[in-house]
Amino acid sequence: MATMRYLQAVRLAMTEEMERDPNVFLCGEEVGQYQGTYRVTEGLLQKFGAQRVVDTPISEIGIAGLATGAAMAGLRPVAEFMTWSFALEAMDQLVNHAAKITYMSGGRIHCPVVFRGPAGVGTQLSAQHSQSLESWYAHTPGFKVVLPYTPSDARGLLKSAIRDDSPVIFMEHAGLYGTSGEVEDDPNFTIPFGQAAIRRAGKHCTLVSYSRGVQLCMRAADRLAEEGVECEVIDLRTLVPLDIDTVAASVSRTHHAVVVQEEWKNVSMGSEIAARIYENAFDELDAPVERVAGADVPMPYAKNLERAAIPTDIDVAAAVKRTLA
Amino acid sequence: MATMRYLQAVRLAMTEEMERDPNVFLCGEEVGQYQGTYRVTEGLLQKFGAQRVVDTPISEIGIAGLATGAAMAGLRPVAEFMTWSFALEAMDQLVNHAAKITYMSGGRIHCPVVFRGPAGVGTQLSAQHSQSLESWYAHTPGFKVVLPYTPSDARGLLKSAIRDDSPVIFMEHAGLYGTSGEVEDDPNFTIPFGQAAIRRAGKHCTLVSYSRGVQLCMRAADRLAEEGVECEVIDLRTLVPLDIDTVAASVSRTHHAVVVQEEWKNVSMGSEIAARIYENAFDELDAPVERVAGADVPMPYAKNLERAAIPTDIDVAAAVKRTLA
Amino acid sequence: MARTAAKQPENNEVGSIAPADLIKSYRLMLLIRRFEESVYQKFHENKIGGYLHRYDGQEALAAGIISQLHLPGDMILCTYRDHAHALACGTPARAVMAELMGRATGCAGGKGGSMHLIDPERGFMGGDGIVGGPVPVALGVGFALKYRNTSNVCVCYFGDGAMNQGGVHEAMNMVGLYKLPVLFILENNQFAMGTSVQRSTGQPDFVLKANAHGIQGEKADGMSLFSVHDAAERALHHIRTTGEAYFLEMDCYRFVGHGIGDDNTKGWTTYRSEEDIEQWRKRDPIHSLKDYLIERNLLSAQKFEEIDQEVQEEVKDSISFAESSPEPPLDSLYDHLYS
Amino acid sequence: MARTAAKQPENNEVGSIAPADLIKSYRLMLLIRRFEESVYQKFHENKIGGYLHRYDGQEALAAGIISQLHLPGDMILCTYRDHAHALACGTPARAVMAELMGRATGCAGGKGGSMHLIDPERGFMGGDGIVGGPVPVALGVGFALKYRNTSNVCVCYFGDGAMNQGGVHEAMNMVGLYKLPVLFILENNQFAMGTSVQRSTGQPDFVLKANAHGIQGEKADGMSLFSVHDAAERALHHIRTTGEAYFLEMDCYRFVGHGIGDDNTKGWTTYRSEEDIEQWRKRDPIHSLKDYLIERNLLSAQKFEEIDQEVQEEVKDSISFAESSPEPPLDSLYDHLYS
Ligand SMILES: Cc1ncc(C[n+]2csc(CCOP(=O)(O)OP(=O)(O)O)c2C)c(N)n1
Ligand SMILES: Cc1ncc(C[n+]2csc(CCOP(=O)(O)OP(=O)(O)O)c2C)c(N)n1
Ligand SMILES: [Mg+2]
Ligand SMILES: [Mg+2]
Repeated sequence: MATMRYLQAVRLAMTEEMERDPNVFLCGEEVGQYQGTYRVTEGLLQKFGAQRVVDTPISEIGIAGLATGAAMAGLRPVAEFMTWSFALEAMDQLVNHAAKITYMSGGRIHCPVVFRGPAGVGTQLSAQHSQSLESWYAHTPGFKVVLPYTPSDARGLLKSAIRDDSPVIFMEHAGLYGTSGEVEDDPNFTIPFGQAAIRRAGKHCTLVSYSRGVQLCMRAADRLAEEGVECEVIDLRTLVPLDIDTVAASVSRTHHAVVVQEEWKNVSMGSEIAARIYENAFDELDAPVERVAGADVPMPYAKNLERAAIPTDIDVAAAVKRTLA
Repeated sequence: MATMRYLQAVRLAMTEEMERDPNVFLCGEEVGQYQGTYRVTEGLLQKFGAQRVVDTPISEIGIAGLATGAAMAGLRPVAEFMTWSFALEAMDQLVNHAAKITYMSGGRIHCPVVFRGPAGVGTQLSAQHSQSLESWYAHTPGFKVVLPYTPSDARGLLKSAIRDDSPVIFMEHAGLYGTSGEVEDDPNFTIPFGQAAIRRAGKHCTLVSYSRGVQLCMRAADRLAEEGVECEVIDLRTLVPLDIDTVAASVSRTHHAVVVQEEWKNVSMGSEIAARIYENAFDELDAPVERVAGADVPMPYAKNLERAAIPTDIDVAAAVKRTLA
Repeated sequence: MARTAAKQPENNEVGSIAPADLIKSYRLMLLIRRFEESVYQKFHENKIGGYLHRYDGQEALAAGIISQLHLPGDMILCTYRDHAHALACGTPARAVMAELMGRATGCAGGKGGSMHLIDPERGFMGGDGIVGGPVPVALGVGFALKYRNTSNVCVCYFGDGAMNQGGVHEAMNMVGLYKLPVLFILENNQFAMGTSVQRSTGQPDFVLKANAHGIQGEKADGMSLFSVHDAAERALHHIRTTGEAYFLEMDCYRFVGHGIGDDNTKGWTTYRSEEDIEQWRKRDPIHSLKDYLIERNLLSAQKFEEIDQEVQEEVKDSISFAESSPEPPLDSLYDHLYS
Repeated sequence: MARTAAKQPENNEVGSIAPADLIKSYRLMLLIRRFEESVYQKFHENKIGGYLHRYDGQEALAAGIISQLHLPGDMILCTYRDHAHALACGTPARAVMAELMGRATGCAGGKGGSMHLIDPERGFMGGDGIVGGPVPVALGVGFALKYRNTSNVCVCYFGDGAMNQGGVHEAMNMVGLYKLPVLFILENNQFAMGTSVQRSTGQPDFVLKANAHGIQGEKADGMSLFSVHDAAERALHHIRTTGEAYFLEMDCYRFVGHGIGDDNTKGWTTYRSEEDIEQWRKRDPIHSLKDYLIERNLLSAQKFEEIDQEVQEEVKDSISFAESSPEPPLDSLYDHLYS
């Protein structure tokens, strides 16, 4: 096991998969010569050359089309959005093309493409740059939707994504790039989609989250443990496919659930998880599912307002107390 | 009261508001000379001239920008998307510009724009043209989201939308254009946002829906009434703002709820409505909320598969029976 | 940027097409025409649903270009007006008609429909219901062809209206920048639904738009198989030798309405006059080619009759095949959601 | 399409700008420079957050154009590199700095931040964090100006990298088609982050791209206030007399990194050489203007000193104003979600 940062783990996954399969290539804005806006792709141009690490103009529709078309023609593109906010430019190519081509061709065309890049809120990037919209992608049939929390997951899930024959939406969290963790040595280590991880066991309440939301849950669980409240923390890892069984089984033990996400609350992944918990464990629930989420406003710039708009571990702990009350 | 079709009611609302306020204008593909792809804007070019009924190229980003910028500069644009599927091209302008400009300017800019057009599924339009994505818009702070079911609502809500100082997403249902209903005579009749309508009273189960989903509910309620099951049917009319009070009050009486939508099920408006029902009436519920929705697949073309992918009144009735069982 | 002025070849001009190929193209164009003529009827019989867009008048664009490709190595993308392209790629009329009727035997198993015909084994990467949609995808296909060091070409058809889509510009610029083997075919049939080119663009010379992205191009007469063929031949030669893209603006006309929703004379003459339609019909690519074949004695009256019969048979056969084919099984609803 | 070759005016050339206006512009440009120099420090003191993009080197583009506008009737849109434009519109440095520090007294009440400065009462319709984003909005603003029968102009600034956004092409085409009073200012500072123009476009002459949409344009030297002013004067005259749009490609250079994330020499010399930067710095628009004013005896050494002092004071004052301003009240989180 080596210790590395989340960002390095993402890079390692790409490096290993590019070494393994010559059909894998990267494209995106500033991924090559500039070494990546967040330095995620640092060194890859030098290692793999300009044919396989392709700098693009600022043309998100073009990037999405490049990746989708190349995948349809048999390559395995990994397309980076500099941040996921810019993917808004490319929604038609993503939704009406990448996500649908296999289905509408009756399975005659495969589209093994990964769209990846940083998402998440924070650091005062303000309204147009602070959003991740995983709920949109999860709503759209045809995508698999992956949001890793740990470095090991970032690598293992990205490798699975690149090997997957379907389009994968892979959202890293810019606020996790600097976090460290152990990463397996096996270059063939992958993590299958659709298997949630129990990050902490507990009997009083189930916390369900993904991406940086898991961090809030872990911190809240630490806090609450001091008061004798034991939370079970579930990291979904993939939103599509969704491992509702692990969640429901946990809720059947704890009888209480809090769903946590940094994204906007209304009509979101959290709504779906809550609805599914009820559908799968209605009789087991002793109280309504609590939802902790980002405030339903465009992200304000001012530090204090931004802080108020993004949920914290304190909010999570408070929600646990409400549901246990 | 005059009887007219839904499509005519939409046209009437635009006509009346254009007569009332010279700042109101229409733009979109084929809205003028061609008289509207669905004939919704028929006669308006002749009546108001080319300055106020503006044919555009097939440029959805341009259309959205035209409307957003004109609204920021003080006009009141009504921009038509030929169908809402094509708005996928314009997501950045819609979400990162129209929806956010007021908030991120600290209230210094208003953006009184209406984006409208037909949405909904059916008639074998297949994968790329059969979707409505109201869940995406409802998820995005800054929009008001309106989906009328009756001709009177189509007119009254569209007039409210045009008079509203915020951006409004107004989704008509192509499958309702031909339906008829009574429409008020008062040229100033409007329907406020955020007030659900109880389309049918009943005591056994609450059916919650909007747009053509209400039709399924009404038919299911008819069916079930024959068997002695009395359903209350709630038409939300606006998804944002959401009148959860009317829904919760109804559920408190019926103790059972079925949420119905034609859109994809996963991470959708239906998930949110279900989650909110639990949050607002958990102790009143005798059974989990049932969700009836479109199959989570890109819409298949074949008639039989399409039929299987779109929910019917039979599905609704079956869900009612499940929840009452 | 090299620009050749539009060439309006005489029908009598000796083309560079061998007689046998000419006859093949004639047969194909006739098949397309007869096929298209049959589909509205089937729509009105409720056998076909959704949107439906015919290629009548534009047949030379499919026949004159696709006949020169190396299929399936070369790859083709086009719009929703795609029946002709499938037939030109060699997709059996049966599989096309069955798709239009939503049958399991359709080329997309009934899941695609008229706008989403596809036949990758024959190089046909599909129609596309989104205006401008295929162009960014063609960028990717062209990229893959170059990445693999093939000498293949990606041919991308799109309409005059599509030129106003931003994604088309992004993709053309990237194709120009990366020097990819893409042949752009602008099917300039003068209208996007009811909107004429003059009413949709600030500058109607499409070749200049391609040039602005670093792509060479020229105009050609899309109503003449010869003109289409020759322009495409030059363009393909350019692409295969230099590796760089080429753009052809093909002047043409659709003889019928935009689609099934615009299928009566009353509708389509709100935006174009009967005289205009008559004028263009005089340049019917199939009639001109027939005249040419007759004048040169390349085909006997009897052979014409035979081809006519054959083609009609083929269309009829496709219909009975489709009508007697099963619908896709209901339990296949979730199949192919993922690969 | 009229196209004028890039004009590289001598600094000695007699411009069309009255001395008093020259001095105003000099003061403004100096204010912009000093303001920009202060913001990185404030960022590193943790007083400013988010992204932060400076205009050093490009000041002439703000001063030379906005000074000629009729504010607030004319309207301006620009990118995230927008501090200069706000200051040029007359937004007090206090309100700009307070916005950068996220204070209630900021020009967007602290909700916008560096990329979303705005001041509609002064005609400044805002910066925009999305590359290419302001151009479709400018189409709408230009539409409104024409709809209302004003003789006002909408000025839209955007970068060389933005020219690769599809939405920019859609909007320019529509502006060309509808003949709207929009002045496009392409701030060609040679790079989009680390990507040079040569590496991002298939054809680097931006004027041709505007022409392709039916918009006239020309190139000008964006490093010279005179050149900028004169080109803008011609362009504005063209727009106000014909009602039609105009496009100016302004050659210029940013002296610092793309943004706060690219703020050290090491970073920004991976994509451009120190020599290049040095070469361009020799053309510093503020220095050239100063030299001009000195040569012509238009401003005494003492006056220069006074202006210098004033400007430094203004920046310092803006900082203390901002630092002593309150944060927005926490209960304003949901304010302005709707109008
Ligand atoms: C993005 C998008 N916008 C609008 C439409 C609706 N639409 C379908 S075809 C069409 C006209 C296209 O015209 P053109 O590109 O000239 O092709 P043609 O139909 O003439 O072959 C329109 C507006 C669409 N399918 N996609
Ligand atoms: C749609 C979109 N894609 C990517 C980005 C990230 N980004 C911000 S600025 C920038 C470079 C823009 O370059 P240019 O247009 O030349 O303007 P300059 O920064 O040089 O003034 C990029 C890629 C963005 N903000 N929006
Ligand atoms: Mg056309
Ligand atoms: Mg630049």
